[in-house]
Amino acid sequence: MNVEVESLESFRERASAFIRANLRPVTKRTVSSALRANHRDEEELAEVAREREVQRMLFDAGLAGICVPCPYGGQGLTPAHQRVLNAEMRGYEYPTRAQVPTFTPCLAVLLEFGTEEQRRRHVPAILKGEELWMQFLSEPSCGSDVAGALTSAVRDGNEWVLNGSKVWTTGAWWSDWALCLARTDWDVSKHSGLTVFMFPIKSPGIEVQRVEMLNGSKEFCQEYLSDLRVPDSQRIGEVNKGWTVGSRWMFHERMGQNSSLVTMPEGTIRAGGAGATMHAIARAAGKLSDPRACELIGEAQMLQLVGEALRRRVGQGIATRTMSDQSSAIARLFLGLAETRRATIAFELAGSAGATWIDSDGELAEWGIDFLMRQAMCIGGGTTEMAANVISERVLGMPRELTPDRDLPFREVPRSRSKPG
Amino acid sequence: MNVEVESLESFRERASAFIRANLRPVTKRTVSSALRANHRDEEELAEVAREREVQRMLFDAGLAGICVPCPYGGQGLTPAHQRVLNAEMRGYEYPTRAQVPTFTPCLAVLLEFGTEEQRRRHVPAILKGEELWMQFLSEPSCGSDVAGALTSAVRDGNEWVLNGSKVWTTGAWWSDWALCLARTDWDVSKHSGLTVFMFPIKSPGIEVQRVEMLNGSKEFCQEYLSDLRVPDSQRIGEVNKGWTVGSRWMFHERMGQNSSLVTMPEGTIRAGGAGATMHAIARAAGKLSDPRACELIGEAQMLQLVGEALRRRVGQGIATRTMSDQSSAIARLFLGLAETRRATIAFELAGSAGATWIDSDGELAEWGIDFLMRQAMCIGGGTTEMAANVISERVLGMPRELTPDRDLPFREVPRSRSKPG
Amino acid sequence: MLLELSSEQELLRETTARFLDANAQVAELRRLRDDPRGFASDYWRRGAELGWTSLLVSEDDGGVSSSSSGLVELTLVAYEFGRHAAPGPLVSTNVVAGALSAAGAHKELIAGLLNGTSIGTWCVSEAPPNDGLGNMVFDIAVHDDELVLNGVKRPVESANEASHLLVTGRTAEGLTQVIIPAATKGVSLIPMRGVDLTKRFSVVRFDDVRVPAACLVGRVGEAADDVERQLQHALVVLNAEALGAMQRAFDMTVEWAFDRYSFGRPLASYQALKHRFAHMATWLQASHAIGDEAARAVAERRPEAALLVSAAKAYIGEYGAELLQECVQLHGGIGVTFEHDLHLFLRRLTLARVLHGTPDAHRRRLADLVARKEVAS
Amino acid sequence: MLLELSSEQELLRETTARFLDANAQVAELRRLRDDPRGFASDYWRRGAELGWTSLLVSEDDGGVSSSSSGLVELTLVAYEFGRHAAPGPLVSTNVVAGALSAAGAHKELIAGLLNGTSIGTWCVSEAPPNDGLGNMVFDIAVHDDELVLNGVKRPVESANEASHLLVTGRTAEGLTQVIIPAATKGVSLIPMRGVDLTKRFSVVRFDDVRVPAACLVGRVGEAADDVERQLQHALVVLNAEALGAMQRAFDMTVEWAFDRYSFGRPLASYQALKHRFAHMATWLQASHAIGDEAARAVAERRPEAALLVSAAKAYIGEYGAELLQECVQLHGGIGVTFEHDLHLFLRRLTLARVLHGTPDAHRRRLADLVARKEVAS
Repeated sequence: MNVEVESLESFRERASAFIRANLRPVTKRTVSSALRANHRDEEELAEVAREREVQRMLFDAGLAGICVPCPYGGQGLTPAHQRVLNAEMRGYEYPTRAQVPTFTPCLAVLLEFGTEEQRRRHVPAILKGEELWMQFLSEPSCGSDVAGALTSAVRDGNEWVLNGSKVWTTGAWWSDWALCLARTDWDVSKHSGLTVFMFPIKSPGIEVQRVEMLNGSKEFCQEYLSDLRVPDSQRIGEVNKGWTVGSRWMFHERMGQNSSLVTMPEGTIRAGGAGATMHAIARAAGKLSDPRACELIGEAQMLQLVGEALRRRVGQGIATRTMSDQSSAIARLFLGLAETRRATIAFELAGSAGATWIDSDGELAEWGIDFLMRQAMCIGGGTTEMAANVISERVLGMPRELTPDRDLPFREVPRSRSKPG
Repeated sequence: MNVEVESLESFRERASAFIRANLRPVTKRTVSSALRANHRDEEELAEVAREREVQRMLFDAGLAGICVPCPYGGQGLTPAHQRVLNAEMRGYEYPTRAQVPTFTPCLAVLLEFGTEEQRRRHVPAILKGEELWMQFLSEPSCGSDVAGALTSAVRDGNEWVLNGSKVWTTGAWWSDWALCLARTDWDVSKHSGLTVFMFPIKSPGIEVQRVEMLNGSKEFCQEYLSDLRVPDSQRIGEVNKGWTVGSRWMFHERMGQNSSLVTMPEGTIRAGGAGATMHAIARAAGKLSDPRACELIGEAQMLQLVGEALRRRVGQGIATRTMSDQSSAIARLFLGLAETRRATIAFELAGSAGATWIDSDGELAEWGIDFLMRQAMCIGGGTTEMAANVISERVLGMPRELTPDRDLPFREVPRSRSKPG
Repeated sequence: MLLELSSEQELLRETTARFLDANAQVAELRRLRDDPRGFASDYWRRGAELGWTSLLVSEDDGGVSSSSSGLVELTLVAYEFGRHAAPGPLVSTNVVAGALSAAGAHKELIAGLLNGTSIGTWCVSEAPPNDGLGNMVFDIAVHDDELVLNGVKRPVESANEASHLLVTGRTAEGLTQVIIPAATKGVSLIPMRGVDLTKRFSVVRFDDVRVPAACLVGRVGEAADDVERQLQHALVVLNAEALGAMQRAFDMTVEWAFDRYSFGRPLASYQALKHRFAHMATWLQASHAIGDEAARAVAERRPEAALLVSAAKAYIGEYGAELLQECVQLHGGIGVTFEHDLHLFLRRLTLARVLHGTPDAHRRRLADLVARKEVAS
Repeated sequence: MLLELSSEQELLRETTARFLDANAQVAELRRLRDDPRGFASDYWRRGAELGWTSLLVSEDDGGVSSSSSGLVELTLVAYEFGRHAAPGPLVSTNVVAGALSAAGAHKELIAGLLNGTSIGTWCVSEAPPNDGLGNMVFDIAVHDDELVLNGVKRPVESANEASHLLVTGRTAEGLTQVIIPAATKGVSLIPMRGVDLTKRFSVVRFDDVRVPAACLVGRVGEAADDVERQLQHALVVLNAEALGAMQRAFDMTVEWAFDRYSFGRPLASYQALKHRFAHMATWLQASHAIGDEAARAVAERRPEAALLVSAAKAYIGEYGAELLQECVQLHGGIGVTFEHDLHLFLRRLTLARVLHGTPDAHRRRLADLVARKEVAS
């Protein structure tokens, strides 16, 4: 079909008018620090509620799901329109939690593999902010090797019975639906016995437990599925073809903020304002005249600017097909290392206040906690090691690592020193 | 046999008396820089001559080959005596070039695998400074994989005929004898077809070519062996058992300055005086009051002190069997990285003079050349990558890397993309 | 840690290790997380009976330090503290005990420190920007037979538990030290938050604190050498504690790499990880090496002691913390949870990196020491 | 380099690439090693005919830079210079041509620069300790209708070949610039040694060099903005040249990793090396990204241009040189020989790292720029 696409200009005016009339400007704040504990549950829930509200407002204003086809409640526009929206939203509130993992990978997977009925039911609900999704992907037993999932799904008439445990779901305790990778056949090779399901998180048979991080934060959860019954109509993709879905799922996850499904106001990625933050710490430490401190401030500022430029380049490169889809791993690797470096710089600038502080230290306080959590930036959302594998093997085309589990029936795969198959 | 061993004290007095009476104190000089070109051949030859002379003096004074058994002209003393000698020689000239590779690995290999006759002929000659040895080990084709040698030795009656090429021999152009690893059987697996030979370097059939490094230095050589005839009496170890010799050979090479066969005046390892050198550069650059420069000076000094301490600890640990023999790879890895870092620090302190300079810049000049040659410190004498393999696999006992060539007949081993076996 | 221990040394290490196995279990450490004191006085008293606080005190004062070996033995206790992330003001109490014993006064207080009934701590560090080494501004004024203290010290270890404070400050004449009861009028504490689960620190304010000359440790304006000595003691003990934590975390992570399988292979079989373990092993051995050499040099009061101990602090502070972070990374998500033990040691390293001078500060101190040598020569 | 080139841009890049393939072959570069000039004037003239020196010059002055795109196109030429480690004073001549054209004077000289018969170079940097950004001490005195220059500039690119010198210095009023014939009385050169095979630099002394006011470029004491603009131009071109060298070395090394077998496997199959390639690929893409953004920002005179161009120089200077060293390491011994080509690009990076401000200097400049913004806001 060949309908007239809204011009970028009229779109910009429309978006800009709505935003300025309806959204709240974000108050200048320091770098969003690594999972600090000082965030109370009530605050969290209030923010979630407001974000659902904002998502609904965007939907009603025709600004939700820019690149989602119209039949599913989206706008059927182009990545260029999404970029315009991101530019116009600079400095305004937006539904952070709705973006990842709801819009990508979950919504992306639904669009790609969901049945017409599944799409029509869930996509609009997501665009209206009624459904926040989580990915039930990682398991305690298999870290980066998500295809090694042990969660089992056994068919029972028109239903499936799921048992197992999933972990590292951010905020499953306030989310609605889950996309879940489960094993439906143990006698075939690892990748050939998987199937994908979706179900409401608040179902009998799902127990959600908060995971306490070393800094006291409890934003991650672990879920225990015991005899969870899921109707076959909530299966996504074919039985035992779950890895066809899964590999695209992981691709959409890696795309993260580079996905054209994601709304991401310019200048609001984590690294935002690094230089200014470091400057504030150094000032509080009375070190602005110390060349060593200046060097560190400059390095943080450099990493921020380079990181933003790289993210844009990779996004553009993938969009224009001048770069492989897998190149998003390059941005991920850079960001992980830049963020850990920034946490270290802040810790160093804080001097002796890095390890012990009092609240009245203001800008000097708390950086030791971020330092303790530093590696979270290189672990969460796919480790930097996995990113390095993807870059060397899929971007540079170097030989794949040996995977002895590839062709074994899954039940015979070595799983640990104590269970070497 | 149970003879009375000389006490450390009397040994110390004897050594000290000789040294002060006969050896020249070394004039304070800056860090031995990475293979600088500014060393003329005549100077080199003069130094070699003097070192042979000093070695002879040590021999006559009963101070050569402290840990070498008496029958071969050594002193039959202990590593403790060697340490005393190293301490007493602090600040005095010593035969640098005679140590590595002549004393270790070459002399060590002779003692371990040579026939009685071979030992009696060569060991005394080495101790007298009459024979400087080189290792013909690396080949252009096989980098770190020395057991992949392509140099062939074919039996012809009582002789062997060698053809091939060896490289990375420091100063083969002024050396006397070579220890050479060659392939004597191509139809068995890589490690099963090797044999070790020794022969004079100035033989018909050996052409020695100087290799020019990117900085103009020509201290390394490449040798071309064409129909070189070597009597079977100069074979070391059994035919096709060359890797038994070779693996110990490489171990002795890794021991390097930690070997008790090596005389190494304290405070004269490469890193000697790093802090002072960096201080001098910073002074010449007018940066002594710049905290950033001070930090770099301090880092260089730290790396020197830590490196010396580590070398002593590893030496002691191996000597007392509290550490695995393979632990010398730890010292090697540290030294390589510390040296490249030091070259970088010097380059940074030199500021704009790092890239372009005039002779009158004095302490500021030339550091850019060292920076260009920086990686030589992580390549020469076994790469840091090989050291990391040894540490992880032989010290920590982690699984070995896959070596597809291990069990193939050598002629079928893949050697390059163009010759994948 | 030392490559070879004498049987006495091994006994001391072993006793401490067994005591901590029993009394500093991870469950206990987690429990102490919310305890304002961070350790039980009974725990400390019993530890003191094992000799924890006696190793820098001369025999005349009831200690065991006849020879120069006391400090080296103390590193064995500290090493076990690190391996267990154990609670207790080991550094400060020993520094104070050693300082008092060296000054040859305050014997009754020393006795209390020795049997663990008293705790002494050292008020030396100051707030940024005076947190660099030796930029102390704390004021001590001499009024005929009285000393008047004014200023703020932070962080001060276990100040809330301490019966006495060893305070370092400046008089017109130079560095001066006094030992005073924590309860002295004009002394006030603000408890600090921090990265460690059990170590407690405070900001200590001194407002016109007046004490008799009898409180002096050493002579007015002549404390520079003593302060340097105390700093060296503190650094040696801190480094040994860090080493214990590094070794423990490294061992845990090597085990994990053998146990944990990914894609049908143990993590330990992935070369990219193997090489990172090789680098970690190198950092660890290098830290052991410089830590032990520095300890020996300080114990024997060798001229290069200052250089070596700063090199050790700079190296261990930098690479020790990096090693711990690598251990976290190699553990993946579980490594940043409160449930896993790894962070107990990461916390200890993070603290050790900062106390008594950051790596940066010690690199600069090394440069100063080099400069002095160059000027001298 | 830009992800997508317009057909004109691709034509420009392609023409330069083909010219350099033919006229800057590695054998030629090795030959020039001992040539005091470093390039043949004929080579430069023919390059100029391709437009190498016209991209910062306005159309009125005979250049092609009608729009803001001139600088971006110049980065394509510079990129090819880097990929070939090509000889020639591309940075300085373009900076001078751009500065003169902007000042709207000295048209005949501009014409010479455009057709390659004249070479102009920029005398701006000074010897340590004044080699940081903006610590210039060079003195320009105003005597009624004359200007008197005193001081030393180094390193000055191709000063031995230059017909004219653009000199930046200080008068009482502030930064001031003059363009003078290299042959002016009182100007003397000392040739410098350096890391690059073909780039030549000199120390340029100015002893009481007296020139007429007509030599002024811009107004006395008001050159600060022009100097900043020239610095930004120099940095953009330098970065693009570095990028070309990085890309070339990286491609060579990837090829090597596939070709070279060790223990029966290609180097490219070793995970420890694969991960290092992954990091190198990341540094390379990040360098392309920030280099291009900085070029565009400078071309369009955007307010963040100064920040971006210093971030680019700091990043490319640091990681570009590290990338080259990694390439050397992965090549092993052959990588440090004169026979192998790798060092041609390592030299170019080593030079680019230092010229117009080390990474350190640009990190500090970034901190200053941040500070100014913070004070302003």
